[in-house]
Amino acid sequence: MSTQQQEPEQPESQEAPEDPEMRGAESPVDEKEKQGGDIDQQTTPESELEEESVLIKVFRYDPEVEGKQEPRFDDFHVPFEKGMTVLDAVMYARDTYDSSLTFRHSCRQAVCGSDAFFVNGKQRLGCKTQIADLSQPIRIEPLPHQEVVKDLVVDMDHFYDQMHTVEPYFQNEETPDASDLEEQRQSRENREKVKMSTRCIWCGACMSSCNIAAGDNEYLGPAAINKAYRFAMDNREPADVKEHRLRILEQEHGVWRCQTQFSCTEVCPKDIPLTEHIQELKREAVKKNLKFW
Amino acid sequence: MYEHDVIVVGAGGAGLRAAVAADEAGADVALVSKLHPVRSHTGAAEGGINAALQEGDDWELHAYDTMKGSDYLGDAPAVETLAQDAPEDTIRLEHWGMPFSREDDGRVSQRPFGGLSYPRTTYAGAETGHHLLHVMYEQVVKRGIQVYDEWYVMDLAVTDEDDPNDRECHGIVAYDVQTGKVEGFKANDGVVLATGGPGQAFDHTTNAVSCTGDGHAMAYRAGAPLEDMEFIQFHPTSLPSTGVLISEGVRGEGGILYNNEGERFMFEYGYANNSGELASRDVVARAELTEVNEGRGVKDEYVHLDMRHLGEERIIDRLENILHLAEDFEGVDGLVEPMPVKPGQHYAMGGIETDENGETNISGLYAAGECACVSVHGGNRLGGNALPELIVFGKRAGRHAAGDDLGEPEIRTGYGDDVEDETDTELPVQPGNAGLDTAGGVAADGGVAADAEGVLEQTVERTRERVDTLMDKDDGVQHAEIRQKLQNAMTDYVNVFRTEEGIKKALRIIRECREEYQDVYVDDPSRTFNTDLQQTIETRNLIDVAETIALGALVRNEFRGAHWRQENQVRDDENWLKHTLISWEDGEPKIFYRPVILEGQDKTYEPKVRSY
Amino acid sequence: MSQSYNRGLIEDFGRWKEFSAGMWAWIFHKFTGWMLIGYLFTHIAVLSSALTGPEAYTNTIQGLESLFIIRVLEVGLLAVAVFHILNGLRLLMVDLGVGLEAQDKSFYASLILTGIIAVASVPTFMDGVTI
Amino acid sequence: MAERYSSFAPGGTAWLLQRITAAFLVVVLAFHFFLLHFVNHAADVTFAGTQARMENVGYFLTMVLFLIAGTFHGVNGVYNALINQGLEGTQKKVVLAVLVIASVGLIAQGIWVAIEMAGW
Ligand SMILES: Cc1cc2nc3c(=O)[nH]c(=O)nc-3n(C[C@H](O)[C@H](O)[C@H](O)COP(=O)(O)OP(=O)(O)OC[C@H]3O[C@@H](n4cnc5c(N)ncnc54)[C@H](O)[C@@H]3O)c2cc1C
Ligand code: HEM
Ligand code: SF4
Ligand code: F3S
Ligand code: FES
Repeated sequence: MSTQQQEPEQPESQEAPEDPEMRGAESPVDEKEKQGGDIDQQTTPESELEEESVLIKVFRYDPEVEGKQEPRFDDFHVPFEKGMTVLDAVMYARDTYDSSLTFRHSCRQAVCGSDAFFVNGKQRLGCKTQIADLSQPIRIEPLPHQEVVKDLVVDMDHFYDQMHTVEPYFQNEETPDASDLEEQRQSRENREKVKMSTRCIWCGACMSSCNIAAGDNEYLGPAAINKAYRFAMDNREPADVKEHRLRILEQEHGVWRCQTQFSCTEVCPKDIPLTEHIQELKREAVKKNLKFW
Repeated sequence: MYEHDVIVVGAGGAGLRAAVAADEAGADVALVSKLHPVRSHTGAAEGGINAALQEGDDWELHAYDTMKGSDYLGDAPAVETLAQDAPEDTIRLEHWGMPFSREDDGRVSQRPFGGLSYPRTTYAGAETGHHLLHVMYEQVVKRGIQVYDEWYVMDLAVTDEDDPNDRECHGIVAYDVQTGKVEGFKANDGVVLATGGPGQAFDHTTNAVSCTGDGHAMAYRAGAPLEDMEFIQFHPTSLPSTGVLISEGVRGEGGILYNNEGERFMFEYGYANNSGELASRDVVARAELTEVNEGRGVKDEYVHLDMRHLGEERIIDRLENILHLAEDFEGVDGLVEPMPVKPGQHYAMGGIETDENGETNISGLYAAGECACVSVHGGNRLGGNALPELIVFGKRAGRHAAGDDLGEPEIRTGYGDDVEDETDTELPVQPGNAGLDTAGGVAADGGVAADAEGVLEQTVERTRERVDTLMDKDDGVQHAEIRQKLQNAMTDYVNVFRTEEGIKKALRIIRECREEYQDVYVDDPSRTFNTDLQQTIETRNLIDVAETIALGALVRNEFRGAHWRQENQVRDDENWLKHTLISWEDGEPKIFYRPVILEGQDKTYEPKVRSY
Repeated sequence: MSQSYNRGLIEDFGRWKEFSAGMWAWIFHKFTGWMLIGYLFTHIAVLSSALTGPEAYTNTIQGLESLFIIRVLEVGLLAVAVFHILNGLRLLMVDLGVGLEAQDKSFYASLILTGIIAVASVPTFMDGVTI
Repeated sequence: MAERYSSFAPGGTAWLLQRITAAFLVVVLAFHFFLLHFVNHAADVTFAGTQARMENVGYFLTMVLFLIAGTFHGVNGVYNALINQGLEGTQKKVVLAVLVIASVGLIAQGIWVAIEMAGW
């Protein structure tokens, strides 16, 4: 990473105001804005050509630390570089100003699915979101509708449970012996059909954006349904397994709960057409029950 | 305390495969991983899995290519095992539902890859690793294997006999990232380390932030030697701000590299007058760095990779994902401007020394995947050879740990009568702990107790103390500062270009980092999801691992595979057909060499000039 | 979903400004659906005056229809029904997997059409009533 | 684990019926609106006029079907909406019972009114 440490001094603006009364979710922000503004005025004239900085407002919460038990937003001024992502910005803030700033991240290239945040009101992957594309100040919060563990870290257990509910593994007892080096055949068209659905990185953005999933804890949610789609539509699995999969999906809190809000499809960083997949499974389920379709 | 037969540390491709194999062998298995399995860096692999599947292809050709690619530093038994087992294990992935790309007749597709004499790279679009990782995790879910995710493994419970070869591993100590509690995990049959690469030792890498060489460091301090650590593969085209990989495909299609003066330097400056941009990875990487060093780099940092002349249609048709990568991660539109690229650390050929069964010199301790060195990649890994390594040696390590008989290994491990001691290299500073209490008051190396019973408890005690010490300190240095310093040193001096002076400088800086680490403290007082604490511990591991890389690079005065030395720019088969091994002896690295095994099952691989 | 603390407006409908087309469509469809079922119950109740006798029925209907406020409400009802129908058709298309890429545009189209139809119907509905 | 949602008849019958009634309602509702607001002005409705329409068996049946379809569609929609908000257990059963009783009542009342209108 080239986010260097020896950037010009920025205000250490992550501290909460002294007065505990001021620690409401919003009030410190105003306070900071003033500070940040002042400093900016001082520095802009000389360093106009040098670089701009961006203001990020990061949600902070820690059940154990006194000043953070009441959620608040902290402001950080991060020097901007071309190509900088939201993840780069929070990493810079952590490494430079406040090492207790906590968030999940790993691959930095949109494959591990760790860093889905709620950025300026939308679920996005931190590493895949260019700062330049956002309006400032940039508000970074943990995913809504999930319990917050600390700062930007949310509890993913419920998401994983739903993923596991759809029996997310290939089921075909009839595969040839691997030592014969004989693979199952699959047509290109069929692979193409499931291709998009196999790209899910379990980031949870879709689930967080869905109002139905928020209200109904048992709803499988778009990601799990998409996972089921990935297998149900794969011709390598025998017909009876597909039927078994549809039986899981067609239960009360399965596919029928989806109200085609499309927000899952809109936020998915892997561009998976989730709503389309869910709708197709609804039709498949009905078809299975109306043998004549 | 938790108890299982086999404990697998790390849940990337290698760890998951080991867990499934151990489960199939009847063991009660647990996976302990600092990331949820699907977050592992195996998911980033794009290219594919090498396996001789087609008619006309043959495992022997695969073995030959691998050996040649390794610049004759691979051990034949390992290389041949890889080539022999890869086809079956690849097909097994298919049976588990892996969505491989297909031919018209419905069979899996294979494509050509650098250094292969036959198109044998099996792939699933441009996201083979993602699919491999997910398919393996699905098998773990299917079998109901216990996963402890977001548990950070800090230490191994190893007995403390003087000779590391007599030590035994009885479990691990990990802390639950969510709650901060430190617990022991007893392993009745074995511990398999599958913690991935050490890419974070460098400032610029294609590896994930989680690739911090924890397994390397833990095994090393417990007494298992690290092998061939100096062999680090650098990829010539990674994006400067994140290290995201821009595949070779761009140059394959005709992409051109320019310096800041708009010169096509691969030709202008004669780095590769025949193949230009398509010269091998290390040649291109060195050319790029020379340009930057001589002041012809853009912003003194990178060069330009231009594909605009290919035309929008062709780019969108063949290189669409590259457009997205450049746009998403660098904010650059490849259709209207050239893309910035620079060399980035990509893969570590070396690792924890193991035999073909994945076992180290410490009984009950196994390693597999990128953290291990069996060694199949020797001086240089061929593209598409890491993923088969994960599944082949992951499987073998898992089975062997669970008690399956895989036969006597031919590769020997640990310090023994077949090794040669390092004698003549002069070190600039004393490496290793050298009397420093590196872990903030607790040394954390070697074993703790001779009896198998108490060892886990004592290791837990020691680890708790170590965490408490780090947490209790109120001021000092923060790990991020040390880590950055270390990474910069490695990138400046132990990168593509290696000179004796540079490496010595790096060793001095590493020593400084150790000293500074004495004063390290964790600012975040919370026990809940304390990533500050986790990273502080990782930084200690990085220091140890970086030091072995630099030491290996210093002693190996030749040019082999990915390792280039200014002083001796030729492959020196006379003196260097041997592995570099570094082991930790009471806080001091000991360097020795073990001859490479070039005798295969029925033929001997004669070193030839590596030219393609 | 259970919360370790109250994030208040961060969640749910406090974010209405950030809702996207599909979500608005969902909310409007819900709202109009509930209005319609509510109306259906009312409607049957009003028509039940027929049980008392023909005059009661005629008087009730004509009495109500002579009220300006009822006429306004009727236009509102029409708008509600038209939106629910148009968006309902949109949803039926979505169920059939047709035109999913245009889901936001079809929602906007439903809104605009509803407006036009509601306005166009005003003369008919307001015919012969005085304030 | 998969079979944990037990009290529900799977198969999406309700879902399908919701769509079928919707499709039916589009047609009938349009007809209804047109007839009673544009062809005949609502203000001019008299019992006699209504009776004249209702006496036609086809119209009568259409209106009854319209009522049944509308009620099912509306009530099922409301029920779904409540379930989506996470209604569970006894609450859910009570709501279902109330809704079923209300719809049966509505339909019965409606048919009775229609018969009265037709003057049979
Ligand atoms: C961008 C990129 C592209 C690549 N492309 C290819 C390719 O096309 N073909 C190919 O063959 N190879 C490729 N490789 C190489 C290959 O992907 C890696 O070598 C391989 O995936 C490593 O797998 P692993 O299982 O050893 O480790 P990883 O997948 O990195 O997994 C490491 C695991 O260990 C866990 N872990 C680490 N430390 C701890 C700890 N202290 N406590 C608990 N758990 C821990 C992590 O949570 C993780 O689960 C590529 C690599 C990169 C970076
Ligand atoms: C005339 C054509 C109509 C069409 C095409 C139509 C279409 C639909 C559709 C497709 C849904 C399902 C939405 C979903 O589950 O995602 C729905 C829901 C609903 N409809 Fe209709 N409908 C029509 C008329 C009516 C009428 C006359 C009523 C009132 C009696 C009504 C009341 C409802 C209600 C209450 C809902 C549930 C709304 C919610 O989700 O909260 N609809 N409609
Ligand atoms: S479907 Fe898309 S948004 Fe949902 S978890 Fe998968 S990748 Fe993330
Ligand atoms: S947002 Fe929710 S309602 Fe359906 S279309 Fe997506 S799952
Ligand atoms: S860091 Fe892996 S998806 Fe963003």
